[in-house]
Amino acid sequence: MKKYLYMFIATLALASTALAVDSQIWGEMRIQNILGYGQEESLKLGPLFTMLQHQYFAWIFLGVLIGVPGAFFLHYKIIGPKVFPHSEKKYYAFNLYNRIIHQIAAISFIVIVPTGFVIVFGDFFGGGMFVRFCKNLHGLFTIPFTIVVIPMALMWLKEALFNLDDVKWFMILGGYLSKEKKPILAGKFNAGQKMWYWVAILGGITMILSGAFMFFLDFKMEMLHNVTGMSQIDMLRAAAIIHNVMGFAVVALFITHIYMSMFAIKGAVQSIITGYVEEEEVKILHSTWYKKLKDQGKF
Amino acid sequence: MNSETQRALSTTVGRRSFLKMAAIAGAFGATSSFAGENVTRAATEEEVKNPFPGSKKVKTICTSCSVGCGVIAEVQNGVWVRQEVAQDHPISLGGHCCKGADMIDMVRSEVRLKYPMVKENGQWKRLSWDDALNRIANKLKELKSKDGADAVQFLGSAKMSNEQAYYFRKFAAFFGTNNTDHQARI
Amino acid sequence: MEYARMKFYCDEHRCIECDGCSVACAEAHELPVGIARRKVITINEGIPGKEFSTSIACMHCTDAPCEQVCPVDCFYIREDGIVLHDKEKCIGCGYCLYACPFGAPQFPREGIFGAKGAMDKCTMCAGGPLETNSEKERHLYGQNRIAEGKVPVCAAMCSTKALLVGDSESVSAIIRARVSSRAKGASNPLVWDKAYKNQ
Amino acid sequence: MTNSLGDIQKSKAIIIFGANPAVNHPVGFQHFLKAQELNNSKLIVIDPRFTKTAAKADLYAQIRPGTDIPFMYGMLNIIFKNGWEDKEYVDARVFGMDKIREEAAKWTPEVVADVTGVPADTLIQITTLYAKNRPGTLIWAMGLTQHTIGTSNTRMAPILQLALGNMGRAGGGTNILRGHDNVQGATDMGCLADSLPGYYGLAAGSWKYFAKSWGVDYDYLVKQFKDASWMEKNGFSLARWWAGVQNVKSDEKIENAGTPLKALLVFGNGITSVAQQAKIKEGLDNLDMLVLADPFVNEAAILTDKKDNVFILPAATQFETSGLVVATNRSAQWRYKVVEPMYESKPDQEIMFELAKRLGFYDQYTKGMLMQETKDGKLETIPGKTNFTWPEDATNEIARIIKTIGLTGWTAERVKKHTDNWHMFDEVSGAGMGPMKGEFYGLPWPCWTKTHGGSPNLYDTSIPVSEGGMGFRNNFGLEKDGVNLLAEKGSFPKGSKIETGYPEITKENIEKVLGITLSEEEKAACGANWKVDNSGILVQKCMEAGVCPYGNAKARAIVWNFPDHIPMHREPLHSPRTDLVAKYPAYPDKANHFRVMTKYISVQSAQDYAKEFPINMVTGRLVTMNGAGIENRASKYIAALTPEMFCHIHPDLALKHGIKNGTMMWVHSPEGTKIKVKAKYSYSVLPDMVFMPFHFAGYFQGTDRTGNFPAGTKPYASGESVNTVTNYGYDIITQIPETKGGLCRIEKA
Repeated sequence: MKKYLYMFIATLALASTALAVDSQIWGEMRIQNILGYGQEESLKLGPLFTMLQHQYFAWIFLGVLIGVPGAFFLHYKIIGPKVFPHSEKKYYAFNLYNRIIHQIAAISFIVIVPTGFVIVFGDFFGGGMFVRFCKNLHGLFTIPFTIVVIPMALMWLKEALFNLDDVKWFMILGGYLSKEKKPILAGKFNAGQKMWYWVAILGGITMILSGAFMFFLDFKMEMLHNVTGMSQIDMLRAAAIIHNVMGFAVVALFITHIYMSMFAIKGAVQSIITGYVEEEEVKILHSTWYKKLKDQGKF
Repeated sequence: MNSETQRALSTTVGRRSFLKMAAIAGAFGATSSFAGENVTRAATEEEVKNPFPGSKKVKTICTSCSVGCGVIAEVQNGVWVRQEVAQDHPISLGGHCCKGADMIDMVRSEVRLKYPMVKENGQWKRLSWDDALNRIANKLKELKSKDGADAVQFLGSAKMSNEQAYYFRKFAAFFGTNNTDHQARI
Repeated sequence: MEYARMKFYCDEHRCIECDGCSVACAEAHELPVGIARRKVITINEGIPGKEFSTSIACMHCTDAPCEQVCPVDCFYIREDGIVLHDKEKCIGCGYCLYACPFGAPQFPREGIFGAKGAMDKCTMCAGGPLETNSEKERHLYGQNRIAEGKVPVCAAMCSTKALLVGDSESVSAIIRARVSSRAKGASNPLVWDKAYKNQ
Repeated sequence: MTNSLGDIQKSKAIIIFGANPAVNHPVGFQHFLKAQELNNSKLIVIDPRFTKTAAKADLYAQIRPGTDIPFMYGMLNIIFKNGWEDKEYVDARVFGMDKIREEAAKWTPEVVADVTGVPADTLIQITTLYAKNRPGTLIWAMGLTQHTIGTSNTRMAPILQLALGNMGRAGGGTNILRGHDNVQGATDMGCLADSLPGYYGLAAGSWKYFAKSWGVDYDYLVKQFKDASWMEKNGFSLARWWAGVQNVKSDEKIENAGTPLKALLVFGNGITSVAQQAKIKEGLDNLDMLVLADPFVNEAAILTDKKDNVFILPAATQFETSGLVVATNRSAQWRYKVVEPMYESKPDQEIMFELAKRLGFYDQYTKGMLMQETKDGKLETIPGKTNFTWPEDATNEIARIIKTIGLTGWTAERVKKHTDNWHMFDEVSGAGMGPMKGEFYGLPWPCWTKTHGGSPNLYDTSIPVSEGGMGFRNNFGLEKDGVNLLAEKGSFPKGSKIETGYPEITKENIEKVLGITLSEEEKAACGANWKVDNSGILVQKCMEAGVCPYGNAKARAIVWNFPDHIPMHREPLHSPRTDLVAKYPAYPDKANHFRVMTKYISVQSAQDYAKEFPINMVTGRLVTMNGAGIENRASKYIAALTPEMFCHIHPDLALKHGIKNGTMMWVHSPEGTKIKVKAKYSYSVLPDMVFMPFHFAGYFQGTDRTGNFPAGTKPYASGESVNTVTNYGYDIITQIPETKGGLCRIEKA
């Protein structure tokens, strides 16, 4: 973690020392960039980005923003939430460390995602001060997430590895499409949560990196340039495309995550606040884990 | 080659296209609304007006090199506010290299020497002009009487005007030495 | 009313990298040091037959990609083709730079951790959306020489008249005349196809 | 410059030796480019470095520094062999070309290739192209002059032009690109150690003429000097004044009126950009008093360790005063004052006047501005005039006195009129239009009378004297060794009454030469010769007869009063070709050369420099700066373009020494000095050469001295001065330093 922090600080330092006019974008590579723009042999990232950003990104985001909650709204209305009785028996599943890490990430996301939407629909908000402020928040709140993303990845890695249960889970979509309360095969995390874990961790890191590229714009990345063979401006274009595309997935699953914890399973959110999970909830939704805990005599 | 082409070649963005452009800009000024799509915007209603009211234009010559490019300085209330284009100067035709284009910045530079100074005991000290000139003149007088005028060396400048250069040479002559020179030697 | 299209063109046969244009620009608009709306670039320096220099800034493209990608729609295109933007709207996201074929948009560093400020680029000396020749317009966008009926300062001060600006017809005529007299055969002006689709 | 920048557009071929107008005169270079476009003119560049100018050239030769004479003899060899010379022209207008022919015969393309490093084929190609495209103009700058043989170089180039008949033609001539904005004018004004204004020299007669013109007694001036003999001796030059300072360690004998130098007054002169910085520093350190007047802090003030009596005076920039400036083509422009002097700064003349008042010679010093010529050839104080107007009265004083180069027509009023109406002149010919018809822009000298329109092209006989025509000057007698020095029959400025050569016009010979009779009044009024004739009658009569006052003579290819009668190749003092030194040795050491013994052969033969210092070092200008660079380094936008000192080095050479692009390197000179600079890879230099710009100062031999700047005056960019490591060596006539041919050793820092 320390190492990562150092890297982050080093990146910051590097970025602030790099003079804009010296960078490849405005300097030596400029002519090549111009001549290569849209050429058959090039990656055509410039026109690609222009086309995507001009015609698709905002619409897709709008689709995600309306579509995903809309689907859940229907789900809520038709199937309804799962309600588990509050029993005496609780299991202490998330220790303080887990919870702090999670909460930091949660707060970051709660700021990053809406501000991201403000940027995407900047024209709707009329640009200027407000959008610029959101853009800065968007960047600022990446910092806490950046700090916790690795610890978070490590602390839940074991539980987040996929196994056979997940195949079955996916076949019935976690049982969320039925009102029945019958035990569903799943470990501490079900396949849906695992999916979110991987999107949040890998996707999150991708978002951090591509975001940092765009934020710092002109830092010198000789090594990356040597590996990818891409010019700096093309790396930036790629970063912008990745940031947006990955954004669809992260946003969609983020909304799902919120829906699940807040609405679909009543009271589920309590577990990450207090650290205790309800026996009934575990029994039904994480039956494999329940069996294991039972064997260990935890309940 | 006919004379028409000759002229087109020799003047590049010549007076004709210059005027044409002025005409275009004028047309904008006169048109109040620009029915455009959402990307265009109605131009602000305004006339071709001077952004520096009451300014005057001074013709002068660049001090960077011997080409002798024309400089037009726009001066408002005694402040050089803008460097204009000496489009019709017969040598430079409005052209400037980076030095010439930056003459105004040289004059207005913040790191100019602002008042006379003397180094005493290794420290810089501010002086009045009177003090500075008196001290220099006294030393010169002393040297001239004790060691002769040839104990002093004068180095003038190729950046001086003719009159200054001439009077610099004359100064050395009246002081009594030929120890005077300037950059033509390098 | 038929409007002319304003275009830039840098004749690389004449450009000698004197940096007159970029300094004239910086000086005229009193740009912060480190922002170069116009920049001169030499490639293959020192290699006989291959060295050439050219001056680059915003080319004021016909279908300006920057305008297409801006998330806050801060760009607008004048009837004469000059592409301008509203700095008070701009959020400094950098998208215009990714879309630009010419690397024209630049971002001053300001705020925490060097966050990018509002984008800055060549205005073809036409100012911005604020009141023409107002103090604020000059502060944000620099001089509005077009409103005064003057040529953009970079081209006007180009030492060898390599950099041309004006309505497309006049510029084309000059280039054609130069190219034909150089007896090197007509060639498409460098980068014009990108900026103007040869219109 | 014999012609003008615009005139270059008329050239069919342009050959450039040791000049880089694309960088040093960018705006002037547009005329070169237009010549290529309009006139299909061929641009040929000969330079040790592939410069920006070379990038636009049709032909380019990468020459070894200091071997221009062999190259030009090589060209002449080919020209003579093929009979391409302009025989008629040479016979009528040139003296001594046969001696040149003899020498040229020795320089076959193969010999030239060996000495210059330019392949024989390239030489032949260049010569053919240049000889076949006439008129051709020959351009040079510091690349030719800054050598021990600089004077020979600058004689060789006109000889080449004379052989081809290119001198005195529109589109031809030798066009020397001057450096600073008024270096031509300041030189004309005699701001020199070896002449009074107007190239009158230092002879007693000249002093007497000036004493009279200034309105003082000759004896008064003599009294200011140690004695009359010291009036006629060259002073210390800018290049070597430091040798004369007290306590400076040197084995070179000084002859300075029995005293060492104790005080130095510098007005606007970047002495941190002169060769031998280490010695200059020693000189500065040992002065009793150092006075530096400059708009910015002259970096001599921070270079020196002197602790007391260093005065820095804020001089106004040239935009805060007004006056006449002379462009490279000898034309005058009026530099109007833009703003009042900023801060407490004062224009140079005010500082001089204030000092003159305190030294007690103000009245005598400024009296010239109150005087005028009378019709009867006398001088008088203008009745009722007690105050002068600066600078107009000074301009008119100059116009009144300087006749040698024909400044008579340069009155303040006329020059201002030209600048005010600059739009009324043609770009190419400089000819006036409309109200300015009949005059050339800036009245390029010689501008013989108050109505003469100036002479755009020197030595052009195809136009009348009244329109700027003239032959070559008669300055060295009528004959030499039985050969006529005057132009031959048939060679004369168009419309001349005399259709042959004639001597310069004197009171004595005017009646005979022009075939006229002067009235008694005229005779009484006019001076001894046209140069000192206050009445102007001699020049007037010449104009009427279409005759040039300075005569109509032959150009000299042989200069019998110089050490080398014809230009001879001599290796640089620090030559990389030790094997050639014996064959082309330097001059013998010269005693009392501008008051100091100056070494040549003793330095050259002291050791085999090339062994330890194998790398050629050339210096030059950057487009962003001029001179010592302080005024540009103090401008923020310019400083941002070239923020630090660097060294152009070929990657092959750099990597041999383990120097990476952008890392620091040391450059050592044979004198034991060194500088630390940033390596910048460049293919513009050969792998046996480095190039460094000379505009930086503020660092000295690796130490940062910018802490010495008074608060708030430090420029935005500082760096090592390359002149800390440029080698010893001075021209035999002018004492210009040999900075364009030297050696160095490099290492990784």
